[in-house]
Amino acid sequence: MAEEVKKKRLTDIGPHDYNEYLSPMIKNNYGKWVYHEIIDPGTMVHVAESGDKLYTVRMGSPRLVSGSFVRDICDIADKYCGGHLRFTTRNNVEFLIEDEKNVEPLKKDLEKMGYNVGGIGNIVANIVHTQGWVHCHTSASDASGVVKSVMDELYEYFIEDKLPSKVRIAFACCLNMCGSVSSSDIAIVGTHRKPPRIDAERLRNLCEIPSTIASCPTNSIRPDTIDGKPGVKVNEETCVFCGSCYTVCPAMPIANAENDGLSIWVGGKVSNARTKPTFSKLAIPFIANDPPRWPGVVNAVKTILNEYKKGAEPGERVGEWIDRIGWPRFFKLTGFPFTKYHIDDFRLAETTMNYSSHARL
Amino acid sequence: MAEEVKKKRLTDIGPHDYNEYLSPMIKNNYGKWVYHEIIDPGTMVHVAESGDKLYTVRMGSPRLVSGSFVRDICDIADKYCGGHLRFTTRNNVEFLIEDEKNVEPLKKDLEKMGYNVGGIGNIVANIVHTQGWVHCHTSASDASGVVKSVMDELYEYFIEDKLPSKVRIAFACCLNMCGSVSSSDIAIVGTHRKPPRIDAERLRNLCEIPSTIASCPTNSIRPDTIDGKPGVKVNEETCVFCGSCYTVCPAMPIANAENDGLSIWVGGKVSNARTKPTFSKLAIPFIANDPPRWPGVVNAVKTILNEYKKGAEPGERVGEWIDRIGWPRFFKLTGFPFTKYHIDDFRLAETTMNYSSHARL
Amino acid sequence: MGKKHQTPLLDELKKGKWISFVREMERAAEKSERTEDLLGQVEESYRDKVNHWKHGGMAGVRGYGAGMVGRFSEYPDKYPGIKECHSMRIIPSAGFFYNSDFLRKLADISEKHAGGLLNFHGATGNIQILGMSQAEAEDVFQAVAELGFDLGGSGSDLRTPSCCAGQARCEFANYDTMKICRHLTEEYLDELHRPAFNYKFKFKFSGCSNDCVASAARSDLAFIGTWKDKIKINQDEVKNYAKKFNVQKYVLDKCPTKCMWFESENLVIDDENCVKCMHCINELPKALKPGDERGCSILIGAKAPLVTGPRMGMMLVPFYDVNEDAKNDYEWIKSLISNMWEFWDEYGVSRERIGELIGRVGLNTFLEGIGLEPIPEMVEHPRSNPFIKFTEDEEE
Amino acid sequence: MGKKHQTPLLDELKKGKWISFVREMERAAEKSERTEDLLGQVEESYRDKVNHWKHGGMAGVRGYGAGMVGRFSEYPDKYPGIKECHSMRIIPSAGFFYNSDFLRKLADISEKHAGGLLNFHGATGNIQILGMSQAEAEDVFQAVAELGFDLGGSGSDLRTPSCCAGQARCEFANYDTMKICRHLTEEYLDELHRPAFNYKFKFKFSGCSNDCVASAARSDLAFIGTWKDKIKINQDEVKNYAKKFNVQKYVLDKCPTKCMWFESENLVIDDENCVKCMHCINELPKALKPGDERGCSILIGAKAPLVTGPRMGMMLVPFYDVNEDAKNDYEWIKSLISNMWEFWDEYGVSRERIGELIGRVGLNTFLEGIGLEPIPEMVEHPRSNPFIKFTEDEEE
Ligand code: SRM
Ligand code: SRM
Ligand code: SRM
Ligand code: SRM
Ligand code: SF4
Ligand code: SF4
Ligand code: SF4
Ligand code: SF4
Ligand code: SF4
Ligand code: SF4
Ligand code: SF4
Ligand code: SF4
Repeated sequence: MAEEVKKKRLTDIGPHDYNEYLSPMIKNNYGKWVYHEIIDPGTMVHVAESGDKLYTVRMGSPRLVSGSFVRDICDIADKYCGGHLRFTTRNNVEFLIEDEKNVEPLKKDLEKMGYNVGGIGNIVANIVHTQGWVHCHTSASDASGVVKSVMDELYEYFIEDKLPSKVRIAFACCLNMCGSVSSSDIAIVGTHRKPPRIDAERLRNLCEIPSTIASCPTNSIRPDTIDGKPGVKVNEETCVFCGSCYTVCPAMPIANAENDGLSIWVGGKVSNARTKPTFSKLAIPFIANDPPRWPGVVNAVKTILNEYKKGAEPGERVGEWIDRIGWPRFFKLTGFPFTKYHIDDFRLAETTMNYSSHARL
Repeated sequence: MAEEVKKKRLTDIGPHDYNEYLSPMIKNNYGKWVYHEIIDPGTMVHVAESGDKLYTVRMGSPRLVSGSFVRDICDIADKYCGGHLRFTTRNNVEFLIEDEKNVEPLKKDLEKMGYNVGGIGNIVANIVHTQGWVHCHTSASDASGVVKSVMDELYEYFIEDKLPSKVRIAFACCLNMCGSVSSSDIAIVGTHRKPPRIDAERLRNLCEIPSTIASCPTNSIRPDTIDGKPGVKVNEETCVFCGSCYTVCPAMPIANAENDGLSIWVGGKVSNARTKPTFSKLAIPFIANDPPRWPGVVNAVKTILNEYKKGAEPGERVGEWIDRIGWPRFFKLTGFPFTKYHIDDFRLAETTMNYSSHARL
Repeated sequence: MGKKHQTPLLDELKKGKWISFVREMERAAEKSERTEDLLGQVEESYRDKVNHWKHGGMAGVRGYGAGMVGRFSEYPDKYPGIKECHSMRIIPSAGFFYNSDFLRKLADISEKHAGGLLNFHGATGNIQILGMSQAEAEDVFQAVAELGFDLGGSGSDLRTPSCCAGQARCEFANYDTMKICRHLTEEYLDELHRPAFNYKFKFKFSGCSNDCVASAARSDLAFIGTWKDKIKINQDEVKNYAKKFNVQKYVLDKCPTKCMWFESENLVIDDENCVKCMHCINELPKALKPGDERGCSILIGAKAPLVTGPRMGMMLVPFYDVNEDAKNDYEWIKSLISNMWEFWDEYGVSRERIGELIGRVGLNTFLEGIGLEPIPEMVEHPRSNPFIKFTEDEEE
Repeated sequence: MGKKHQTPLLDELKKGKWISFVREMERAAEKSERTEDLLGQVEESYRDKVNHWKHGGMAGVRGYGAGMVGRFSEYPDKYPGIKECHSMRIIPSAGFFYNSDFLRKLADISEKHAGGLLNFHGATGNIQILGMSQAEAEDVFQAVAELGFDLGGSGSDLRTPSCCAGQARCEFANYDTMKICRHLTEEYLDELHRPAFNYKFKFKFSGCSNDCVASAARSDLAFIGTWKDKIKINQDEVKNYAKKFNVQKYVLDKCPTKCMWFESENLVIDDENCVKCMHCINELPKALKPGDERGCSILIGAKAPLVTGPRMGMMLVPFYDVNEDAKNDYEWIKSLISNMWEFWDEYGVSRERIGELIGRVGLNTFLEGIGLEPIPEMVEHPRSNPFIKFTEDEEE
């Protein structure tokens, strides 16, 4: 068989063995760490039963990086860490240092090269985000540019520990919400405001009508006959501009330069520490796209962060702070208007009402 | 007109003026009470700005009372209260006494007559209940008899203050739940377990088919043709035996001597004190009717009360106690089995799951 | 009358310390054959474990569409006295305050024309007289009316409103529950007597958030007293309580918003964060009092489980200046109620309570319909799903 | 390459202190015309406020149904370099541990065959190489494979599992997250490479309930470390902390079940009531440690909002003895997973995540389907509506 000559073609080799990348100290103390200490927002140390100490220096990353970036961090890792490094679940780079005296020189080198050291402790963590205009066809906004603009503004909070607790901000460029966006302290989400347009001809060729209909959360898509041929129509009265149909059917584009933008959500968390994981709630339904520096979003996030910093008690996540002061006060403090859009009207809406006489008056 | 001769017939005279029934002391201090003190589980005093003191003695009532009962309490009211008395929202009788020295004699008289004095403070309150076999066509169980059996068992808790907080028990003989049954510390609810039977002929005469269909919470009723005439059929796979159809359509009886009984619910409350009002949750899905003394229900309620008394902190309502110790422990302590019936499967079921890693292990 | 039926099972329910309804039935049966028959039928239910009433049936008073519940025995031959066994609902005196004169006369009427059995009160709050035939209805009604009492609600009408004792006997009352209860009953007498709604509609009035009439759980419109300004603190009394029990643990730690603390020996309350839950006031009644700017919250939509599941009242109006409105004959609330009823009439379907309607059409639609603005107090929290229905009118 | 496109808007994003993705793109563009074209198109998006990609399109590696995302420019003539601009997903090293040797080689590959742009990492956890044409796919793949790396998931398959650093660098880890992550990736390689599910399925592994890989929010199956026995207390260290900050206020008062208190100077924990939330351990890492009987909880069904709203993982297995099961090659969990997938395959519809399926058919049906018993830990609270579906098999 013709296939046989290609036998050497590699395929299905599976996940790489991570053991290859663990430094000797990590291997020796695997599962035997006893405590850690945060030394400064860029540095922490983990101490093992054996007494071994592993220092970690964390460095910010835009996640979308060049080969040159990769070589930069490799150089640092070689110089100070025997080549060992890792990435965090929020896309930061972590240098794993076995020799304490390498810590400060490493940090100096990074700073010299223009990299950001920080992100440990009660900081604004690196913003997890998505592709945006750089790579995704369904994006209602750019991702990296918004993130960069917000992080520039919040930079001090990445490199210094001066917040009541960690603040996780996440960005998604459409309602598909790639990432743990819907349960972040602050979430920024790309948002459309117009129904999809229907390209009847492409629809016939590219889309499966039943799955297109099923994709709609509000049952707004119905079968239709267009020029005597099968198609779909959208009930604009009930469409919530989610773009789900576009994900399934390329012939229903929804992007709209004048009407797309971003919404802001607050108070979610994933950890089980103290309170159960919870979703972020709507703070601002819509801010128009305003590239290149997205001042609207930047100010909104800054406003929330300032009030949080002023009002929260030590250890309170954003959502815990709002729970304590109440949503009416959150809206009063931030100055964000409370509108009909804030009142849930989706599937489980009725479970979100205030079933009590409890009210701050 | 013929109507004119009947002019004197009284009609639409409206609610009676309550002022007629207020004692002089109440009139004088209306809206000017400053505090109250509970003297014992049968007696409290309200003190007014003026210094006036109004003593209240509370007496248990079965609610379903005879004319003779009414005359008994009137005699007492005349003897000690200038004829003034009231009923509470939980059907107790309250004697309103202006002269402190009448308090003890009044209580003695009541006790001599075999009436129960108590129900104030951290007690088991009078059980609010419904008609049962005495008067209602839809009842799955009797009301008064169950209540009497439970109150006999819990009698000490009506006359003595020895619980962590008030315990409100409520009874309803079917899922219509006349009363604030679905949000009681302990609720006892009449429950069917078989689908309705359809009497095709009566159905045609007595029932409106669309409203019968609409009455079903699980969409289990469909139009049907019976002997060529319009009727309905019930999908027994999805029917949840709620009896709603029977309420609307007499031709769909659901009572079933072998399969009817009672379910027990716990942890609801109505007051806004501390926590928001909340519904009672399922403790025991089914206990067969066992007249005349309903030992199954009596024991179940007693078991809950005992564990509550043992485990709750002062001031904790039943639901607050369970929230603190967790449902798994509630089931362990009471010995009630946790079954598939306890897992919600109705409309908003998905909001009742444990969306966290929080668990007592 | 003498005992006609053997009731060995019911006799078991005469034992024990709690007052026995069987004894009450027997006392009534002594004077009423129909109640003797009722005992017989209930005994039979006790034996068969099933009720023996026919489903429903008509009963009523001329000119009224409500106020009586028809009830017919399944075995009219065996229990002729309860062939018809209707009950009549009578609007109570607000707060359930009475005098012995009225009650005695009512007892007489119940024995003369019905089974001599009464409910003080029905779960909605009516006085109920049980065991009446249609033929007697008019007589009973006229007799009751002569005492100055009218029929209560039943069917798809405004049900008899009810209230807690309020200012008559409670220091916690933030407004006059009895006054508004009576006033609105009077105002909507026609809606109460002549069912013309999609389904039943209930008002209940509690003077504070302890909600002693359980309005939040069982009335379409619940009026729950509250206040706007600061809780009044008597620091000396606070200190007295602190000597008697652990105020920190049992009061402060249980405040839902943790808005109270001690500064040295003095209690401090961040009233802006107080949700008026009443807990601290309940526990320290001599030390704490609601403020002076009093009124009530209005919650909407509570009801029993059928058909879509039980509902608790949800916040509609956080602060209604009921004391002020009382001066204008409650004009503001009446106009709000009529807006609601119009909306319910227009958009509700048969047997749909207003809470279910709001659940179905969404709170925003309802608010627009009745002319209230959305405010954050109405929700536990803003939406967490991203499916926002942007509308043209809102765009710049 | 030299600058082909003017990018005044993007240039604004080179300002400021946070590391700039535009600088990264430019650094890549210096070596790659296609990335230069990408810069041009993104600049155009910045001008037009809309993205300029065509919808989807095919891209892939022979024998694989997953691992590449096809992407085509809307303006192939204007930006020929990104006529095709696919990305390739590569299974990361568990815990994202690497060495410089591998990373350098990968950087080389990305520059040689693609746009020289990478994601460390994609939101699911893959390494992504951006900007590749279909023609180059096989070469890139072979080059990557030679480094010992394989393609990751995409489409309706098992997505690339991911995990927190766990025992490699964290004292809180209750089990070996990296080991099971790698093991199950290996085990289900076929499910990962050849999409045959109704929709995507994700595993994530966190060593404790801090959940540093956010598994509870974004994986169909979340494995979250926990323990069964008592928290280990070092009372001396507790006292040290107590000197440094208000342990009562910031630790004890925030325990969700208030199951900790001081007895004289000693910390007491009612472990039976501890829900393993990690808060106290987080705050007092030198004083407190999880117990010895360690394992993990399994939560099911988390996902993003579309179509029925966002879902958080819900408790399915409160304690899975993962450490024990590791000795048997994770047999227990594999049989549970295959039961789930069978159920999903049989009852799920296209594009229905498993959480949505459970929401649709009910938890009980799902439990029966996969052979687990209902237990109270699965629910926040038992049902409050009375619509119980009694079944024959349960009656005596
Ligand atoms: C490195 C990383 C794990 C990894 O495998 O990559 C990590 C590492 C640590 N986490 Fe985390 N967490 C990491 C992502 C997360 C996430 C996931 C996320 O943000 O998407 C969460 C859940 C977020 C949420 O709740 O929304 C998370 C919630 C926590 C918590 C709980 C915080 C809380 O109070 O809610 C702790 C405990 C603490 O901070 O006291 C924690 C504690 C820690 C400790 C102290 C654990 C330890 O002893 O090593 C580590 C250093 C903390 C720090 O950065 O200040 N880690 N941690 C991740 C770093 C991300 C980053 O670059 O910023
Ligand atoms: C007389 C009555 C009002 C009436 O107009 O008839 C009444 C009267 C008082 N209630 Fe009540 N409550 C009355 C039914 C209720 C109800 C309704 C019910 O039970 O159906 C509730 C809501 C029940 C619930 O939450 O499920 C109720 C929840 C309260 C509370 C809140 C308790 C809590 O902590 O949740 C208080 C405050 C307290 O007890 O400290 C309270 C406090 C009081 C005070 C102390 C108010 C006062 O200063 O006068 C009164 C005496 C209390 C007592 O009985 O121990 N009252 N109270 C009702 C007596 C019913 C009975 O005969 O047992
Ligand atoms: C008499 C009374 C029970 C009692 O023993 O006190 C009662 C008795 C009946 N109720 Fe009720 N309800 C009574 C208060 C309630 C309450 C409590 C309340 O009003 O505070 C509720 C719960 C609150 C609510 O309205 O949701 C209540 C919820 C129902 C329901 C369910 C309504 C719903 O929307 O879910 C029905 C079914 C119906 O409307 O067809 C119902 C239906 C009935 C019927 C008419 C039976 C039927 O199938 O049509 C019962 C007549 C029994 C009889 O023979 O007298 N009854 N019913 C109460 C009225 C007395 C009075 O007027 O004072
Ligand atoms: C690349 C990545 C974003 C990123 O910048 O990192 C991504 C990109 C896309 N996601 Fe995603 N998702 C990515 C992680 C996620 C995550 C987070 C996670 O896995 O932890 C989620 C939320 C968790 C979840 O699965 O629910 C996520 C939820 C979605 C959804 C909504 C799925 C749902 O059930 O609601 C879609 C829509 C779909 O499946 O058709 C989607 C669809 C897409 C598509 C394929 C666009 C589409 O319309 O089909 C995007 C391709 C963009 C591109 O050009 O590369 N993506 N997507 C992430 C994958 C990289 C990797 O493999 O490492
Ligand atoms: S969030 Fe939406 S637009 Fe952004 S990468 Fe994911 S699917 Fe694409
Ligand atoms: S955008 Fe969303 S709501 Fe509108 S038609 Fe498409 S799928 Fe339905
Ligand atoms: S609860 Fe049911 S059976 Fe009992 S009185 Fe009400 S409607 Fe009748
Ligand atoms: S008993 Fe209830 S669930 Fe069954 S058919 Fe009748 S209305 Fe439907
Ligand atoms: S509701 Fe408030 S005002 Fe009314 S009786 Fe109860 S405690 Fe008093
Ligand atoms: S009324 Fe309730 S919320 Fe307000 S201070 Fe008192 S306990 Fe706190
Ligand atoms: S989830 Fe727990 S074990 Fe894993 S890194 Fe975070 S704190 Fe450590
Ligand atoms: S782990 Fe959480 S629940 Fe357990 S004792 Fe510590 S703080 Fe309390």
